[in-house]
Amino acid sequence: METITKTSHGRTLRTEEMVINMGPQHPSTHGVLRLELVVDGEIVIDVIPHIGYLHRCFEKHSEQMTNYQQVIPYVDRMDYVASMNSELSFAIAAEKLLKIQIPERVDYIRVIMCELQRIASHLIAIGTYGIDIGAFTPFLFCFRDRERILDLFEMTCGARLLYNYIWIGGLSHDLPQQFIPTLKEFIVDFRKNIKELNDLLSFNHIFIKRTANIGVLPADVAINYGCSGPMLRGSGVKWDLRKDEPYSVYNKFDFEVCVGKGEVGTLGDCWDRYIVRVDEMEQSLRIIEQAIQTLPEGNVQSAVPKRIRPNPGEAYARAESPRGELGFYIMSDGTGTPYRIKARSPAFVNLSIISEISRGCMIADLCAITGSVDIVLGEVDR
Amino acid sequence: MNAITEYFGNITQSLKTISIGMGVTFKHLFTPAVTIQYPTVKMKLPERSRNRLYVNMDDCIGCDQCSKACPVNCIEIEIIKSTPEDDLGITSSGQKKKLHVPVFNIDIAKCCYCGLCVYPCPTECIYMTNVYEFSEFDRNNLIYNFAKMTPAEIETAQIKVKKMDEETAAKKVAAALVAAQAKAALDATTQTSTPQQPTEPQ
Amino acid sequence: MTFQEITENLKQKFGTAIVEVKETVQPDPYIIVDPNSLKEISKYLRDEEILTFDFLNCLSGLDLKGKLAVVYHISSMKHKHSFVLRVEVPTDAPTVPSIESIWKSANWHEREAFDMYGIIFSDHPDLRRILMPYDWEGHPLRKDYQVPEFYNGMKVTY
Amino acid sequence: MIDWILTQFPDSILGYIIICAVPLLFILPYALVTIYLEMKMSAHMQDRVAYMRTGWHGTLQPFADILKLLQKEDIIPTAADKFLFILAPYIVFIGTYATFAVLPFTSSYIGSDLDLGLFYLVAVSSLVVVGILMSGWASNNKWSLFGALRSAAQIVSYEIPTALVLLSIVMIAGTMNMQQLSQLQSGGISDWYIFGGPFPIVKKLLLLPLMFILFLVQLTASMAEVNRTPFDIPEAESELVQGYNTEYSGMKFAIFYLAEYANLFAVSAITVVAFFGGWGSPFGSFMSGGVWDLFWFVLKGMFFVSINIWLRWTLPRLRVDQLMYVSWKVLTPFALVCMILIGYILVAF
Repeated sequence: METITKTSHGRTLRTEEMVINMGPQHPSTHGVLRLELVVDGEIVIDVIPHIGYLHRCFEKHSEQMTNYQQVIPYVDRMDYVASMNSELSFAIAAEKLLKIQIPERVDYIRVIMCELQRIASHLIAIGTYGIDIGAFTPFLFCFRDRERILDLFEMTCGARLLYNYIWIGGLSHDLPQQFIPTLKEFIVDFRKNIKELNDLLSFNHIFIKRTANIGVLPADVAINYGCSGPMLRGSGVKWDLRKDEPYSVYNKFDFEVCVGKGEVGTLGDCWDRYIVRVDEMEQSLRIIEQAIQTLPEGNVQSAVPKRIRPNPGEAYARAESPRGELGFYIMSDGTGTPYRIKARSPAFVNLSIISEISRGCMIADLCAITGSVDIVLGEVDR
Repeated sequence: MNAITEYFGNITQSLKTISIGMGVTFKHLFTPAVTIQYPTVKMKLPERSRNRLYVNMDDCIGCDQCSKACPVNCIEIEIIKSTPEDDLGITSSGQKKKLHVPVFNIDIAKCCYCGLCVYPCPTECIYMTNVYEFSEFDRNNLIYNFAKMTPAEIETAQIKVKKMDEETAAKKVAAALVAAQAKAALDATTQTSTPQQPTEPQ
Repeated sequence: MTFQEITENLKQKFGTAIVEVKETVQPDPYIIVDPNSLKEISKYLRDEEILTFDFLNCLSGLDLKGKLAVVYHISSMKHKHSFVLRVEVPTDAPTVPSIESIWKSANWHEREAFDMYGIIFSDHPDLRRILMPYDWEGHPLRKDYQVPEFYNGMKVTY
Repeated sequence: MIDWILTQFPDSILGYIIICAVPLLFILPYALVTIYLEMKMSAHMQDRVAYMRTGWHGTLQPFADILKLLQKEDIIPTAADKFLFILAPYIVFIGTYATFAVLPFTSSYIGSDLDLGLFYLVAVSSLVVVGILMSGWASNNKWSLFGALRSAAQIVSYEIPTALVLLSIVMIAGTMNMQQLSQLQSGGISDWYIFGGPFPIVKKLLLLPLMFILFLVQLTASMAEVNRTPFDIPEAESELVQGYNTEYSGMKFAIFYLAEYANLFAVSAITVVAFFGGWGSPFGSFMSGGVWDLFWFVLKGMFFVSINIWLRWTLPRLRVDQLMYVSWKVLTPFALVCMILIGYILVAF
């Protein structure tokens, strides 16, 4: 596109839009996302996302497995900052297909783990968002706290990132003895740290000015584009699968669904999406506190099937991952090998809105918008 | 008027929040660090930590369960049948071993540390240790060979099996051929690379 | 609304466009609809007050050996019910109308189904490959797919 | 001191060359110390420990860094404009280095005792823009070009509040000579311009709030001039991936780095001379003269360098248009109003 502009002294000046590649190697695309930008100076006119640089053939791999259980390590690697939630979604889908009832203790431990994982994932989202905006220190504060959550996970299942902990019908290990005391300590410390984080970043005026009124996503557009999780709640839609379609034992806990209120700018801007994540961490702590108080006794492996061979059929199950609705569509043909597994990854769907909400913003705003969508490329590309 | 209050509000807000932020960072200037000086200081690993795989070959009965459970196919096992007069010993759990295991390779570069191979093992001879520092310059060095049989032993075992097969029935000729092929394959691998013999960690 | 109620509603409205009702499939029953009237049905599902399926959860391609299928998982935030649609097309002429204009989230999902199964979504605004490289040959999730030996002169090892 | 050097080498250019090299004696060790200081401060703010292995608490790490940069391959992109690409870092450094000519390190040493000292400072520090634009253009990289253009816009607009602040100081002091400016404030802490300057008490109290505002304006503008967070948009590692110095490596990058740190001290020194009494001791004649002067000057300078570092690791980054907003709609009007009020106070009292 070329436009001819007449300058004040009558000469014609030809201006041309510039096409510039942001990524696949760029610090604020959070991985290997490539955004093809059409820019007019600092103003972004169009954004064309190109994904697939981290495609690891999750669905193809799943069809080659001899056992449903073997899919779980692959599911871990989809959303590598929130593996527990991915495992839970897959386990729920497989259990729905197999029609197995799981012991209550398993459900409680799953909830504790997933909420811890949600905090860990939101910490990464918040920390890296700080970096996108240019504040480096909150990032390391967030990672400091996340390390303690990972320590808890390592204590429980032996791995820090890719757990293979939630199995179909059960868990790989019961909680170790020191788990609950360590967790209680963490909760006390973490409450203070959230306040500190708010002082340092959330309510910093520069941060607010950088994120308020940027990347405004109206609620109806968000729903039509299939956005979920903090993206949707940031736009003021009170929709959380944990509350609205309770899976596992979430209906037994008392917590609030955090929504954006447009406190510092328009409803549905980057700051709203950000603050929803900060508030959700507090709600997760509440759920964990209730869960450890009422944790029932039981055997965590009693319902694990010896051979996983579902009847022919298909199931779609969804759960609320830190990024939104993570669903698995599993189709079985009666053998031990899944016939088809499709992952509905929230980051993939949320990312598709990026060109819609970032037209007309500046390059620096684009970093803010990409950060507020909170994508994990492992999940986008699978 | 509104614009003016907003203008001065912005300025005071900025100065206020900046000083709050500076207070937070200043406080942290004097809080002790949370990082440790790896590798001189190491974190204590929890009991359940999953790191490098180890196989206790004395207990392995060559059942191939771990290899089947592996989602990334990083375990390679070959077996040779034993003759009735062979005494292969018993495992620590008292089970009688019936198969020679001439090849037990784990490609630790492919391993995804999921631990799925550990659970099905009937004799609990494959397990994850707490060794996590084993980087190598050559990827081939990451293929660990756990089998203890020497080439001579393998050959005698194969000859014995062959003999037994010839003696017993003609239908077992096919099985002997498989073993011969296995030997050829093994020769080929030993020529190209000499996988190291890992030791059990302390 | 339950699956039966929604199916009845659709049957009354569209009649023969509902090819088959797979009520016995467990745990998620679905209906197979005629590709030609998919768009109308989707529009009706979204706009009808008592249905209000405002959210397209998932759109998946399927290879049923001989025919290809597209599965639509839709749900309603208002009424909190969900439903499964499916269209089936022959493998040699896999054309399905795009529902991108009804649920925008279908855009990338349809691109993915095109990429993986080669299902052509007619009047899709931007039907390109999405996960595989733009110059990749073949559609990897088809059951008869052969992994190529070389890609742009590079050996494909795994 | 200058005269002494010149008498050692009569009628020779060598004397002048030696004089030119004197600030280097300060800049090089200063840069090493500041790199170390920045790393340690940032690390402790983030609950880390930073360098611990090279030497005691990693004190030798800056040397190792320099050694590494010296050894690194000097890459010049094929499509780059070679001549400009090589020239740019030196121009940036010259622009910064030239400011050191008029910094009064002690009461007896100043590189060039110009009567137009402050004017020269403002003029010569703009030379940096030329170098940065050059590097951005010559790199033949779109992101670098963005960085260069942002930088040019930023430095040019922040010159104005700086100039207005310095103009107010000149109005109060009646001189542009840096040495005389320091001399005027040498009577201890109460004579510093930040506390109203060496005036009768009424005038002092009237000037005090204005001087405080001017000081804040100067501090903000100086941060912007050295391209540091929250004003580091030309480098903006998360947006432009280091902006104009993306394509530089090895020694050329080191020179950019050195220039940045040298500039940091230069702008801090300007603040010190303008508001905090230059080399003057806070206790009047006590602990002053000779080496004490140098001590106080460097100490005050390093204090402002530390404040810069502290802010950098606390704050997020502004956006381009907000940066311009801060300069044109906040700093400039405030400086202008203060200047007018100061003029009125000076005339009326």
